[in-house]
Amino acid sequence: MIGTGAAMLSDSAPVLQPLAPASGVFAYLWVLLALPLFGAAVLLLGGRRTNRWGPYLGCLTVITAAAYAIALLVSMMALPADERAIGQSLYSWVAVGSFQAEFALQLDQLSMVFVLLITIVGSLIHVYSLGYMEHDVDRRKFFGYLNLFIAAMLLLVLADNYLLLYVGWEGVGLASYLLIGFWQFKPSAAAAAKKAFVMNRIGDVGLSLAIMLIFVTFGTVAFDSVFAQAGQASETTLTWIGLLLLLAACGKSAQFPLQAWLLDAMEGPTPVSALIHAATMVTAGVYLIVRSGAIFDGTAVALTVVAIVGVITMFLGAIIGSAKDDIKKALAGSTMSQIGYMIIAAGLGPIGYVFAIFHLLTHGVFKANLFLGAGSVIHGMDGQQDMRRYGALRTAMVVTWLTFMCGYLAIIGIPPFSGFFSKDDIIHAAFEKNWIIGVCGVLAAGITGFYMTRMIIMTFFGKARWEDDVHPHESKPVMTIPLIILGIGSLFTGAALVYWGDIVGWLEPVTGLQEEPLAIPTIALEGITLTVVLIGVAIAIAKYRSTVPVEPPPGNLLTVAARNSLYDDAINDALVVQPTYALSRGFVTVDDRVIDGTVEGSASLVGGVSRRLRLVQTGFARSYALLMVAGAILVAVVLVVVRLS
Amino acid sequence: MNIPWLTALMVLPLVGSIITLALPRSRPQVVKAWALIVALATLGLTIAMALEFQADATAPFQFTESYPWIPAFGISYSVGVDGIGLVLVALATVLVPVVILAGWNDVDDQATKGYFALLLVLEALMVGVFSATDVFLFYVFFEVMLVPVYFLIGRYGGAGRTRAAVKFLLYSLVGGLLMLAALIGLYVVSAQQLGQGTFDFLALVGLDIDPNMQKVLFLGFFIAFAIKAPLWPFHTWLPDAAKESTPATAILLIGVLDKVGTFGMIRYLLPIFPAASDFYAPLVIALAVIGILYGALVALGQTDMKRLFAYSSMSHFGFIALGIFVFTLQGGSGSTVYMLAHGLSTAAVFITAGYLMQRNGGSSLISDYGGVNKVAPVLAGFFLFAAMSSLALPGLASFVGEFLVLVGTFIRYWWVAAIATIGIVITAAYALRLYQKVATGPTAPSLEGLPDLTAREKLPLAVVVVLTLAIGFFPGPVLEVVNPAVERTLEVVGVPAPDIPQAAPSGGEAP
Amino acid sequence: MNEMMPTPEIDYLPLLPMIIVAAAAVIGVIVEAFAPRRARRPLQLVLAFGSLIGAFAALVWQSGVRSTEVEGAVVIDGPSVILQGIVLLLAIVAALLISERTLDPAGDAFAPRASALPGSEDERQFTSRGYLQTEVWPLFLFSVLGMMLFPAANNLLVMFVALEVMSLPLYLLAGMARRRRLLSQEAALKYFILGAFSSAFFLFGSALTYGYAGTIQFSGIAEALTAQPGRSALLVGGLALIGVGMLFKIGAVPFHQWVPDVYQGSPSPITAFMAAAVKVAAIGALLRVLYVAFGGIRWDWQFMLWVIAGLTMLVGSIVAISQSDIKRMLAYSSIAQAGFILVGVSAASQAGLDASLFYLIAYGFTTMGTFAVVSLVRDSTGEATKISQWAGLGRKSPVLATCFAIFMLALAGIPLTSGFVGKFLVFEAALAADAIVVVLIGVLASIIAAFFYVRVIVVMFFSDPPEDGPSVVIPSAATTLALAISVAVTVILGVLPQPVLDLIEQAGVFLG
Amino acid sequence: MNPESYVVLACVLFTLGAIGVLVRRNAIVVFMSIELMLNAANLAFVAFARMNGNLEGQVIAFFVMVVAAAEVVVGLAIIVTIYRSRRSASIDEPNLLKY
Repeated sequence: MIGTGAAMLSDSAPVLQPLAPASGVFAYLWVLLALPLFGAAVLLLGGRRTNRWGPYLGCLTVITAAAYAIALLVSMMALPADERAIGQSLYSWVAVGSFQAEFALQLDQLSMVFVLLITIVGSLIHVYSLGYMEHDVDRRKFFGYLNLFIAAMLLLVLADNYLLLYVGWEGVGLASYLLIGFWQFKPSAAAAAKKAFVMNRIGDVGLSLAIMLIFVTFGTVAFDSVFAQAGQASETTLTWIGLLLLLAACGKSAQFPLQAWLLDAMEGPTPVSALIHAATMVTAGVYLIVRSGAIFDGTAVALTVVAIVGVITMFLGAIIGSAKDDIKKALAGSTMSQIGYMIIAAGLGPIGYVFAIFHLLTHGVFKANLFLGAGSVIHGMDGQQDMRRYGALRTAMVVTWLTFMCGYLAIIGIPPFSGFFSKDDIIHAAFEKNWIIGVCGVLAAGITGFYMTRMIIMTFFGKARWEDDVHPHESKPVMTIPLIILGIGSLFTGAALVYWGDIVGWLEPVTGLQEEPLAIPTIALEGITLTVVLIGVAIAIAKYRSTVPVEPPPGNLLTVAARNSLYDDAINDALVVQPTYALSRGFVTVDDRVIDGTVEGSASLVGGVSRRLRLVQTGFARSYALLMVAGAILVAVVLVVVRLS
Repeated sequence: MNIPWLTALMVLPLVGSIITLALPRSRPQVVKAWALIVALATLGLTIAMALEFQADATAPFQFTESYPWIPAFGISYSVGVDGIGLVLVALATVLVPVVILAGWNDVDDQATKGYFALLLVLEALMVGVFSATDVFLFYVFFEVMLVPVYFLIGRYGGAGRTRAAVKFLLYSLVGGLLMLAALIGLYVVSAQQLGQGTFDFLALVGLDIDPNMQKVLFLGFFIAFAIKAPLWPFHTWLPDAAKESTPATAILLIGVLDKVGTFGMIRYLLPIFPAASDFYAPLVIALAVIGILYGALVALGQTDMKRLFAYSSMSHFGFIALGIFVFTLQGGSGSTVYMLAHGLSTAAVFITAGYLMQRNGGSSLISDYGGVNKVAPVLAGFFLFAAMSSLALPGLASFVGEFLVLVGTFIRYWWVAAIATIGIVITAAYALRLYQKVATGPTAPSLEGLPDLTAREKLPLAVVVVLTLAIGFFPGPVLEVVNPAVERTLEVVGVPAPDIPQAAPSGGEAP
Repeated sequence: MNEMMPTPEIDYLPLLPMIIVAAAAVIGVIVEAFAPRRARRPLQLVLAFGSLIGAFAALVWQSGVRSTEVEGAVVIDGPSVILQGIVLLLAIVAALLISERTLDPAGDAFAPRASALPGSEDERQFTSRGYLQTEVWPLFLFSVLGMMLFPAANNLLVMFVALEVMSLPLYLLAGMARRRRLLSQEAALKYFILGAFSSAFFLFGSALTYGYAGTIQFSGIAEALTAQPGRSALLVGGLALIGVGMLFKIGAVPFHQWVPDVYQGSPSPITAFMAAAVKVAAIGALLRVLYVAFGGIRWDWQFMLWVIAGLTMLVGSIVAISQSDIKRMLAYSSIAQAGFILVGVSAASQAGLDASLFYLIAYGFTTMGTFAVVSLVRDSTGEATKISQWAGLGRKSPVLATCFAIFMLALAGIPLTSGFVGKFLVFEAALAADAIVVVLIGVLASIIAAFFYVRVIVVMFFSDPPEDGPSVVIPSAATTLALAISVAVTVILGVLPQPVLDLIEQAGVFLG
Repeated sequence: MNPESYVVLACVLFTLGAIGVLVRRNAIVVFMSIELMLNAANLAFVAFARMNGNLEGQVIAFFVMVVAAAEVVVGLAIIVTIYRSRRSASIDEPNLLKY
């Protein structure tokens, strides 16, 4: 597909829609940010006195935001398609010479869907957390952090320039850091939090360099004017920008090679994993790429790399997901894999952008569903996360089971569940662009079928392998109701977005879309994909129908590798961490011995000279006289020398 | 402007400290209260002055005063501030009350008087050094400041204080005397060119100095400044000084005094020695970048909090110097904002570290801490904020500075910016490593039942936090003040900035 | 060669200051001879202070005069007036220190009978009877006379005589310390032997110069330089040997070795007087010889002075670092300071002259102050001169310690002290004469010097006082006044040097 | 006889005196060597006076003798006290002040 870039450029450059001034209901766009921010401020600064009602305030702010978001959606749909992009400039933020970054919000169709995802799923997870975190002493803080996250995430998707996006970008990073390490007294949690932040920082290097390059190239960092000029820039420049943005995306979205932090991030409370590490934050990378579509359109190379990264991660995640016994880690693996799909879609160019977002939305729903289900299970199993200790839970927790099944069917893509529509579109688009990617997509779908089925069987079917004093029970309504809603969501989102919401048409003004005659009939492709998935399911059933050993069996080389997350930690350690610390130790020594040593050394040298020199002062008057004579001669000699020269 | 603002800003704390000495030694609380009042009064005066400042004025300096001092050598007592000076004066006058409040119990009652008196003297001198417009006067403040700091470290510091104090003083004197030589050289040159020699800043800027002479004199000044704002490899005094001095001293030393170095670079080196600045820029940039990475890496390997902060400061000073010597508006303004931000973040880290140490037998060894978050969440929270502000989290003051510096650098040497940007990863690594070891995990036995912050302790931190956030989200006022000054400086240097395409009229303007 | 020598015309008024001092000295001798013991001290005090103050008054009164007197043997010009003024002021301060008698329980700083055997029975006798050695005063006054004449001499003979009149009394005074007699006598012996040795050099140098120029008048020598370039062997030899004689008195390396021993051994008031006043007189004389007599060949001696100055600054500073005795450390410090002054002299320009004069004022008073403080820190055996004994002085008597700290900072050349302005001036003069290397050496030396100046502050302020540490004696009004004057001058010259600079500028040039 | 040779002689005497100061231990002898140097100077002055054909040199000689005498008084006084307290006139003996 390399080389087709130029061609794509011609017919697929997204129609740039002018930003309409924020009026009417949009005039209060900033409130969307202010609400959760206010919640966070009150909860975090308020201290203990807010302990009692704090959590409810936390939910309230987000729910209100969600309501407002829906209001926005409604009034946006009322507008004609090319006037749906709203801009609201609050004030000039960083202005130095030609570098001008406004604190300005932009709400267009793309941001809109994200706002909805964030606020609605966010609300559900907040409510769910009321139950899940009921007995935690620091409940208030938890909701404070969640609100902080929502605010930052909204800023990320509402920013109208890259610098402001960067603020949201690191803001969600901070929130994620705080929430992964929420149980800080657990060293593993603290370590995981740090790991997540630092690895994200590597991505941030990409983002900040990208911003600088964008500024130097276009003289601005505001989306609209950057995209307006994207055409003028040379392909090399655009490629560089694209690759830097991809680096950023890899960090945030746990894509290869920066994927290692996501599995550790499961140290955080399950609602966090659901909201941040499944539904919203980790998909920010996809948002970044799609948002910068205008830039990627100009660089086939970058797009190819994006697609390749997606493919690699898709398989990595799937393989890891297939071997993990910890239910959350298995789900995390699947998240990586699913985001891999989205990145692939984004890597396909305009044809894929829409499907990337589409899959992002459905995935946001059903993965949240799955995680909350897992959370409900863990809750019922007194914190046990090892699936080998589960089994036969379908009787014990019916609601959880049923909703979980919705999520399951959605993710493996059984029609009419939502995953079917979105994933299928991606695979389809892939075949349009490059059949290899398409095949990969199909295979990964098969693996998805495998590991999800494995999870279902190990958790809900077969014999009970519970530890003795565990008495699984269904969770409270406060937790199950969100589950039910999300379950229904998993069922309908896809269909709704396609048939009723016309997601494609909705996003087209932002992403642009290139209609091409389909080479292969859709129905055939869907058939193939389904069969592959079912094969995966079958294998899983075959493998796990019989009893599941409580102790993991030795397993083959691949399994062992997968259990160790394909040794990503070991590799990072060997390639980056250890060398860095070695360098650090080396420099510390250099600093003490060489640099400071030189300083101290010169001082002691003078001291030594001094101690020698004072011995000349023998105390004998005659030696003094001798020196005087010598001095006299010296003086005379110097005088003569000067006189002769 | 007939009100002698700046002189007042110097006289007030000076008189205050003299009165402090007159107060009874037996009543330390009175002494502290008095010192705080003086500092607050000074701060109020500064605010009043700042409000009078016209950002768009055409005159290079405002609030100027000038009286002949040693006419025989064209030396005069001339003060005045431009945007850069104003920002730094403000920083100084803000931090002094903060550290007085934070260092309320730093020293035992016997020493209280001398300690706070010295702090006030230092404040006066800091105002002076940033507002002098006569180079000789600047030098005088530059050197005299050493004395109170020397006593603050050597008398009130930790176990190795004497050694650290002497090291600090000698290091600084090395720079100071080289600078003196260069200063005199400059005077001789001015005498040759103008007939009557002068030390007046603007007159010296007007000189047309032979490039080779510039290169020589430049070094004299530069080494002095490079030692003050420790650039690699002139930095080894800083870790010792930081480790041994009390938090208040450390904050004023690293947060404000060391800024004299970078301030001197942008105020004196660039305009007076444009050719030499251009000539040495690659060298300085190299040192700066080395400093950024080296400092961060060494910080990563530290076992002592305060030493860690010292090295991280060194890394940040690298950024500041970098921004100054790329000769771009973004770089210069960024550096100035960064000076301000770094002052605040230094205050945050050292205040929190000081509180921790007070609660743990004065140990600054990282290994003596752990799980603070569980016993003192508020303290830990501030500590985390300090870490975030030193790793330049977007939305905080340091981010504005750091990013502008990087942009300014990228405009001229994209690859230098690329290398420097690696620093932000290492910074995150050491900052969070520190927080992880100190605040998280199981609580260290010695810290069980550790009391959390009192209101008196929270207040100064709150001030710092608010300012950090305010500048992070609303840097506008600061930038408006700073930009013209930087522009003026760059005009003198005359190195054309690489041209950036003008932003296309963004499609979003409302019809 | 005619049989009738014309009687010289002498205008005595401009010489009045010297005449007053000389008369007072002579009367002092008579007083020693005839006045009853009880009456001697008061009389001597009256004589000394009266004459010194009177001389200073006369000097101010006559300060306008610019002339050469006594057939051109003595010259009264701006620099000489300034120098005489400095000498007189320093002498007054020194006299205050000498007159101090409350510090030592046994009496003043001088041995009751210098001739008595140390530790012998009769010494104890004299001590117990509370004898005081009032011969000190006339000797002191004679020395002052010499110092006034030294920089005013206008030919080599008068200069030689002045040199001796200045030195001989000091040889004796050096040996009169009440405590540590043996050290004191040793100091006297070394000072005398080496001093005489050096003046022999000076004299022979004068002879050679006379041989070269055919005259000993400085003006004549200057003319000879322009008139007849040849016979340079005599000239070089003469200049070199005269230089040796001068540099010895200044204490420049390598003619410095007497300084530490003598300063340490002598009674502190005398040390203060020597360290401050002798340097003023000697530098003054050196300036006159070089600028007036040998100004024609400044390119020859300038380089020589650069070498000497560099050596002096470095050796003085370096060796001082490893000293453990405060007086000895101050001695080395004074050597280093002499080096800095020589940097000014070597500029061979008006700026150099002015700088040297200012530096002399600054240095002189600061040095006085330091030794005044030294004389106050005592234990049972007399002055406690081990630096280690000074630990924690800042806690025990903050005022005194602060004074000393100020002196140290001044000597280290920290701004707002006289020392800084002095350094600034000499460096400025040197750089104007393109002596960059020397200035850099000076910078290096200052850094090294800073180390030991600062170390004293460390000991005084940053370390805790030992149990059996020395006590600070509460001084009488005399020493207090001396100390106050020194501090005042040190600070004022640092903060507001302009008036003094004006004074020096008005003084203007040497009268050829 | 040629006055120049007197000058040479004076130089020789001066050198001898200087060497004497350096090599002899007894304070008195050292002191006498110094006197020798002074008189060498005198001789030189007189010789030069003759060569230059003016009286100054001879006048100086008289002055120098007086000064030398005064020096003797002071010098001997000091040496005698030292001798009394140490029972020796060696100038290497008093060696307490050093380094």
